[in-house]
Amino acid sequence: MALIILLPLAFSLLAWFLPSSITRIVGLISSFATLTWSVMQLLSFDPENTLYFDLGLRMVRFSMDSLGFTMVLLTNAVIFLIFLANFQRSIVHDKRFTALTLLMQFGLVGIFTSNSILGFYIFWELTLLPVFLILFWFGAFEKQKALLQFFLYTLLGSLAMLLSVIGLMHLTNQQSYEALLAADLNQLGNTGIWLMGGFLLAFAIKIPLFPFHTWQAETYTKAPTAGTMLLSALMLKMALFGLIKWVLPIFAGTALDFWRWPIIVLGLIGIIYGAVIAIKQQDLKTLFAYASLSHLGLIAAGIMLGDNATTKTAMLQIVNHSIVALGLFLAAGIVEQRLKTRDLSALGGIAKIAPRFAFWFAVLTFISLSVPFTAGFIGEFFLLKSLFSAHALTGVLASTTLILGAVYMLRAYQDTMFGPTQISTFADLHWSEISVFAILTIAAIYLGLSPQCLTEFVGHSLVQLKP
Amino acid sequence: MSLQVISIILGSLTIASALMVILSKHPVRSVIYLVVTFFFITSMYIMMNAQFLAIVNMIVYAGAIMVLFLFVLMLLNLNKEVEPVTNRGAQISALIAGGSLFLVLISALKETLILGQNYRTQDSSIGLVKELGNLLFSKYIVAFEITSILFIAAMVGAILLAKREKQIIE
Amino acid sequence: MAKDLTLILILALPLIGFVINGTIGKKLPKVLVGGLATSVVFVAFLLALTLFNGLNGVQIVRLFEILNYDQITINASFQIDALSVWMTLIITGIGSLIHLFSMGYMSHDPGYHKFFTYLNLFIFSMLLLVLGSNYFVLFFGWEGVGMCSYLLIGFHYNDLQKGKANSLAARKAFIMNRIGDAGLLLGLFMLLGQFGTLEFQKIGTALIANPALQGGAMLLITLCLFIAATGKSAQIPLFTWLPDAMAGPTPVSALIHAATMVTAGIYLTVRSNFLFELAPFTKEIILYIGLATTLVAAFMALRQNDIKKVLAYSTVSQLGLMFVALGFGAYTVALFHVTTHAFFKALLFLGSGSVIHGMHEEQDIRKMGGLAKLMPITHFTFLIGTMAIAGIPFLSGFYSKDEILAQALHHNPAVYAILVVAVTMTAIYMFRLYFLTFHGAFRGGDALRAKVHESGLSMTLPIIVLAFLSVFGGLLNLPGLFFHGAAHWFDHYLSAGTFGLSEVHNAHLDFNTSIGLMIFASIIALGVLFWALRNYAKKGALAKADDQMSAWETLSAKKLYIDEIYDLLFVQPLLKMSAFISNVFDIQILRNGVYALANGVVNTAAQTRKWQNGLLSSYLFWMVLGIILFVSYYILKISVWH
Amino acid sequence: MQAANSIGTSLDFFLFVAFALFTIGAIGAMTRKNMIVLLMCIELMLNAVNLLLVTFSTYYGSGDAQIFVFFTMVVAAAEATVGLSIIIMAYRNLKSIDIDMFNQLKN
Repeated sequence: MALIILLPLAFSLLAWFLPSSITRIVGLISSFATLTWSVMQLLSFDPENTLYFDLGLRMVRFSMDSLGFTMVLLTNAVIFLIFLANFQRSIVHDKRFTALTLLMQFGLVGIFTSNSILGFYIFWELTLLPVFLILFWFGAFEKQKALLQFFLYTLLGSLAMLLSVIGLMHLTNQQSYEALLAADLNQLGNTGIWLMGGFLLAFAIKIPLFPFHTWQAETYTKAPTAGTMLLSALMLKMALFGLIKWVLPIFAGTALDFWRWPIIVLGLIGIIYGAVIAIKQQDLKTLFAYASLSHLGLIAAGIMLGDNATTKTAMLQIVNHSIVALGLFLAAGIVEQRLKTRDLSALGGIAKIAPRFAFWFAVLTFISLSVPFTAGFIGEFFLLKSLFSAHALTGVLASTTLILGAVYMLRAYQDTMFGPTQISTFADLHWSEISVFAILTIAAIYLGLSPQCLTEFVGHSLVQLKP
Repeated sequence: MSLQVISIILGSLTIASALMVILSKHPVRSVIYLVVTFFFITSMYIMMNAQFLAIVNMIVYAGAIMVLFLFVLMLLNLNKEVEPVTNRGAQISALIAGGSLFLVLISALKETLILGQNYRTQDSSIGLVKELGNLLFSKYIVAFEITSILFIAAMVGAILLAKREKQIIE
Repeated sequence: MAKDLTLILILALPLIGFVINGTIGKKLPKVLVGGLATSVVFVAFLLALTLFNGLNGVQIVRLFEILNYDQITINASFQIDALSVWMTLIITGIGSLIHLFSMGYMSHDPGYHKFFTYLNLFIFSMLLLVLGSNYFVLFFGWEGVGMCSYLLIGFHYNDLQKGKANSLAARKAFIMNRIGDAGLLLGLFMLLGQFGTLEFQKIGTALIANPALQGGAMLLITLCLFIAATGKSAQIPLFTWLPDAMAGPTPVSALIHAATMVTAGIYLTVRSNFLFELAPFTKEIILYIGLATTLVAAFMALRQNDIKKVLAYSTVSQLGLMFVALGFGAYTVALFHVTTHAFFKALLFLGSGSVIHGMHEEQDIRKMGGLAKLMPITHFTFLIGTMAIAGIPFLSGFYSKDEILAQALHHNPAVYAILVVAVTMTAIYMFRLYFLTFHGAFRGGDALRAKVHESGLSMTLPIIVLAFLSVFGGLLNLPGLFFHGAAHWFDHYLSAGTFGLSEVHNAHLDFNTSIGLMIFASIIALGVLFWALRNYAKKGALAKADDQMSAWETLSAKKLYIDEIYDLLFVQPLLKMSAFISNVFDIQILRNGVYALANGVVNTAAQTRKWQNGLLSSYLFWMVLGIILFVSYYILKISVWH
Repeated sequence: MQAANSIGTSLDFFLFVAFALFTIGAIGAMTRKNMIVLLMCIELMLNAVNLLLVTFSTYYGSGDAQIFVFFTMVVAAAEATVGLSIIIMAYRNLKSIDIDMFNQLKN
C-alpha cells in the first residue's frame, strides 16, 4: 500500500534523470503504472476497514479508507489522462513538466492518505510547488500579475490553515485523525469557531467560493492547458476532500453550526454569480472557469449540510466535475492550440471542418449540463434535493443552475462550433485526444447509470457527525 | 586616597583620548590616540588585578592590531587630508543619539546592585595567568581550539581578499 | 412472453438501434440504418400491442436500484397500466410511421445515420418518460427528450443560410424546457419531502390514506408540476420555443413537436391526477392558462405564411385545448384529444414535409398553390387532416373536440364561448393553409414548378396510414348517442386501468344538449369550409405582403410581439446584468480590490525599503536608537516594579 | 560607603568609563565616514565592552568573564585583519574609503 504514495515520487525523480526525448512516454507509462497499481490494490481493498501504514516517519502516518481511496483513484486516473490528453503537445516533451506533474501526484496522494493533520498540511503545501512551477515555466503570464495573485491567495489560505493546524494540535494535543475525531472541540467555544474559520478560509480560496474566486479565471486563462486541468480537476478537490474528511467531522458541533449557513450562502451566491457571469464571457477558458465556480458552489453548499447522504452524492458530483473539467478544458485547449485564440467572437463553424471534435465536445457539453445517463444528473438532482429540504429557498435558488447552465454552455458550444466560419483549417482530433474524451464519457455514463457503486463505496468511511 | 585620585585621573584621560580618536581629522592621529586609550584601559585592568588581560591587551591590541591599522593607513597613503566630510545634520543627530544613549546607560547604572562596591575588597587572584590558564585549558578548551580555526580562516580570508584580482585569475 | 420481459424489450429495442446507429451507423448503407431504426421502433410497437392485449390492472417491473439515498430508494422501475401502454402505443406507432417517412425525407442528407440515432434515442427517452413507475424515471426521460429535441431542432446547424437560426432555435427550446424542468425538479423535491417516495402508486395510496395532506403543499407541488408542463407542452408563458422549433427537419416536428414530446405535459398531469384533484386552485390556473394559450396561438396562426409555422401555432393552440380539458378534470377527454391530435397533426406535418420535399425546401405558402394536381396523394391526405382538425363531422377531431366543448359547456358557459371562437379560428387558418397550398395557381415560378413531384412510397405510405387513423380515430371514444354498446370505450379503458382515474368522472350532458352541440360545431366547421372555399379558392385571395396588412394582421403575423417582449423583459436584463457583474463587480471591485491590497503591500514595502539605504551611519543610528529603547524599557520596567 | 569616597574606588566608576567609551565609539561610528576610523571606533566599542566584562568579573570573583574577554580579543583580531583587507580591496576598486560609497547592494 505504501507503494501507492511512493511510486509517483519515484517516477518523478526518475523523470528528472531520463532524457527529454522519451519523457512523454515516461510520463504516460509511469502514470499508467501507478493507476494500474492502485486499481490492483482496490481489488484486495476492504472498504469497511481503514488500512494503516507508515513510511517510517514519526510525525506523519498514513491510512487508506474508502473515501481516500476514491480520491487517490481519481487522482491517478486524472494524471494519466492529463498525460494522455497532452500527448501531442509540446509541453510533454519537457521533462520538467513530467517530473512536476508526478510530484504533484505524490503530493495529492499524500493529502488523501495522510492520517495526521500535520501530514495533511505538509502535503497540501507540497502540491503548491509543482503547480507554481508549471504555471511559471509553461504559462503565459505576461506580467506575472495573475500568477502572483494566485500564489498570494493560496499562501494566505495556507497561512490561515497553518495557524489552525497549530492551534488544533496545541489545544487537543493530538494530531492523528482518530484522536482528533474523539476530541471534544465543543468545549473550545469560540476558539473552535476560529480554528475552523482558518481551515475554511484556506478551502474557500482553493475551491474557490464566491468572494475568493478572482484568482481563478485569470490563472486558468494564463495557465497552459495541462496546468488548468491539474488545477480544476484535482487541486480544487483537495479542499472539498479536506472539508469532508477533516473539517466537518472534527468541528461538528458549535463550530460547524456557526459556519454552516454562511458557507452555504456563499456557495449559493457562487452558483448564481458564476453562472450569470459565464453567460457573457468571450474567452472559452474564462467561461469554463466561471462555470466551474458555479458547479463547485453547489458541491460545497451540499457538503456543508453535513449529512452523509448528501456528502455521498457530493462525492459523485466531485468525480463528475473532474470529468467535466478535464473534458471542457481539453476542448478549450484544443481550440487554442489549433487556432491560437479562445475568443468566442473569433470562433465558429468548427463543426463543419472537424466533425469528430464537434461530436466529442458536444458530448462533454451535455455531460456538464447533467443530462440523463450522466453522473451529473444524479449528483445534481440529489444535491439540489438536499439543499431544498434544508431550506426551500436555497433549493429554489440553486435550481437556477439548471437554466443558466444551459444558457452559457450552449452558447459556448454553439458559438465555437456552429455558425459562419472564417476558419479554413482545423486538424481534427488526435487519437490521444479521442481516447481521453471517450474514457471521460464512459466514466460519466457508467456513474450515471450506477451511481450506487461509488456512493456506497465512499459511504463506508463517512463518519456520523457529532450533533 | 591616592588610588582614588589616580583612578579619576586615569578615567578622565581615557575618555579624553577616546574623544580625540573621533575628533582628530587625521586618521593616523586617530590611531595614535586609540593606542593611548588602550594603554589607559590596560592600566584599568591592572587596577582590577586582571594581569593576564592587561598584558594581552597591551600586546595584541595596542601592539599588533593597532600597528596593523597604521600599516594599512600607510599602505593606502591616506595620511594626507582626504578625509571625507560629514554633514552637520548627521553629526548633530549622532551627537543627540549618542548623548541619550549615554544618559540611558548611566540611568541603568543607577539601578545596578554593585553601586559603591570597592574593587579592592574582592578576591584579586582570579585575573592571574595561572588561574585563567587553568580555566582556559579545562573548561574552555574546545572554544580555545576553535579559535585557531577562526584565525586560519581569517588569515586565508585576508590573504585572498587583499590579493590583486589578476593573481586570483592566474 | 412475460410482461416484464416484453417491457424491457420495448425499452431496449430503441436503445439498441441508438447504439448501433450511433457507433457504426456511418459505415452502414443508408437503407440498413433507416431500416434498423424503423424496425426496432416498429417491433416495439408490436410488443406494445401484445401488452395492450393482455392488459389487466397495474403491473410494476423493477429493474435495478439507482440510488439509495437517506432511506429513500430510487429505483429504475416501470409501470404497465392503461395510460402508459396507451402512450407507448402512440409513441411507437406514430414513431415507426415517422421513421419510415424519414427514410425517404432525409435520404439526401449527409447526417442520415446521425438523424436516426437521435430519433431512436428520442423514442427511448420518451418511452422512459411514459413507462416509468416513479417521478424520477419520468424526470430522466423528461430531460432526455429535451436533449434529443435540442439535437434534432439544431440538426441542420451547418446550413449556410439557416444554420445560425437553427442552432439558436434549438438553444431557445432547450433553455425554455430547462425552466420547466427546474419547476419539475422542485415539485419532485416537495413530493420527496412530503411522501418520502417518488413512486406514483405509493404517493397515491398515501394520499388516499391521509386526505389531510391536501391544501398548501398540494397547491405548491401541483403548481411546480404545471410549470414543468407549460415548458414541455408549450403553454403560456413558455410557448415561444415551439414555433421556433420548426427549424428542425419536418419529421422531427411531426414526431416530437406535435405528436409525442409536447404531450408530455398532459401525460404528467394525467399521471398526477390524484395530486391535481386535491388542488382545485391549480386546476383553475390550468384552465385559464390553457384557454389563453389556445386563443392566443390560434390568433397568431391566422396570418403565418410559413407552412410549418401555421401548424406549430395550431399545435400550441390544440395543446391549450387539452389543458382546458385538464383544467376541468376531464383527464380522459384530454388524453383522447392527445390521441386524435397525434394522428391528424402528425399527418399534417408529414403532409407538409412531403410538400416541402416536393417543393425543394420551400416553406412559404405564398410561393405555393395548385399543388393538388402535382401531388395528389399528399393533397388528399392533407385535406383529411385539415378536415379532422377543423372539426368536420365524423372525423376524429370532431369527436375529441366536441368532448372538450361539452365539458366546457357543462362547467362554464363563458369558457365554452371562448373555445368556440378559438375553434372557429382553427378552422379558418387551417382552411386558409389548405387552400393557399393546394388550390389556385402555382406561384413559385415555372422553374420550380417543373421540379415539383409527388413523394416516394416510404413517404406516402405513412401519410396514408395516418389519414386512415385521422378519419377513424374518433371511433375510439364515441359519444353516447351513437352505438351505445361501444360508446366511451376509451374513457372506460383508461379509467379502469389507470391509477386515480377511476375516481374522476367526466360530466355527461343529456342527449338533447349533446346533439345540439354537435350540430352547432358542425355548422361552424362547414361554414368556415365554404367561406374559405369561396374566399381563397374561388376568389383567389392571396396572402398579403407584409406592408399591406391591417393592424390585426400585423399583430398576428408578428406573433403579438411576444418574442420581442420576452427579449426586452428577460433576455436583455440578464445579459446586461451579466456584463455588469462581470465588468463592474467582478473585475472592478473584487479583482481590483485584491490588486489594490497587493499594491498596498508593495507600496508599503517600497516605503520601508528606503530605510535600507545602504548607509552604515544610518544603520548605526537606528541601532543606537534601538539600544536606547531597549534599555529604557528595562529601566522603566524595573523602576515600576520597584 | 560615602558617595564621595566611592568615586574612583568603586567598581561603578569603571562602568561609567566603559559606558563613556562605548558612547564615544558609537558617536564616532555614526559621524566619521572614513572606513578605517569606523573600524577603529568599533574596536573602541569592543574595548568598552571588554572593560565592562572585566569589571563584572572582578565583582563576581569569577574568571569566566575574563576568558570571554580573551575570546573577544581573538575575534577582534580576526575581524580587524579581515576588515582591513576588505577595506584594501574596496579602496582598490573604488579609490575611496568613504563608507557612503559602499551602498551598491541597495538595489
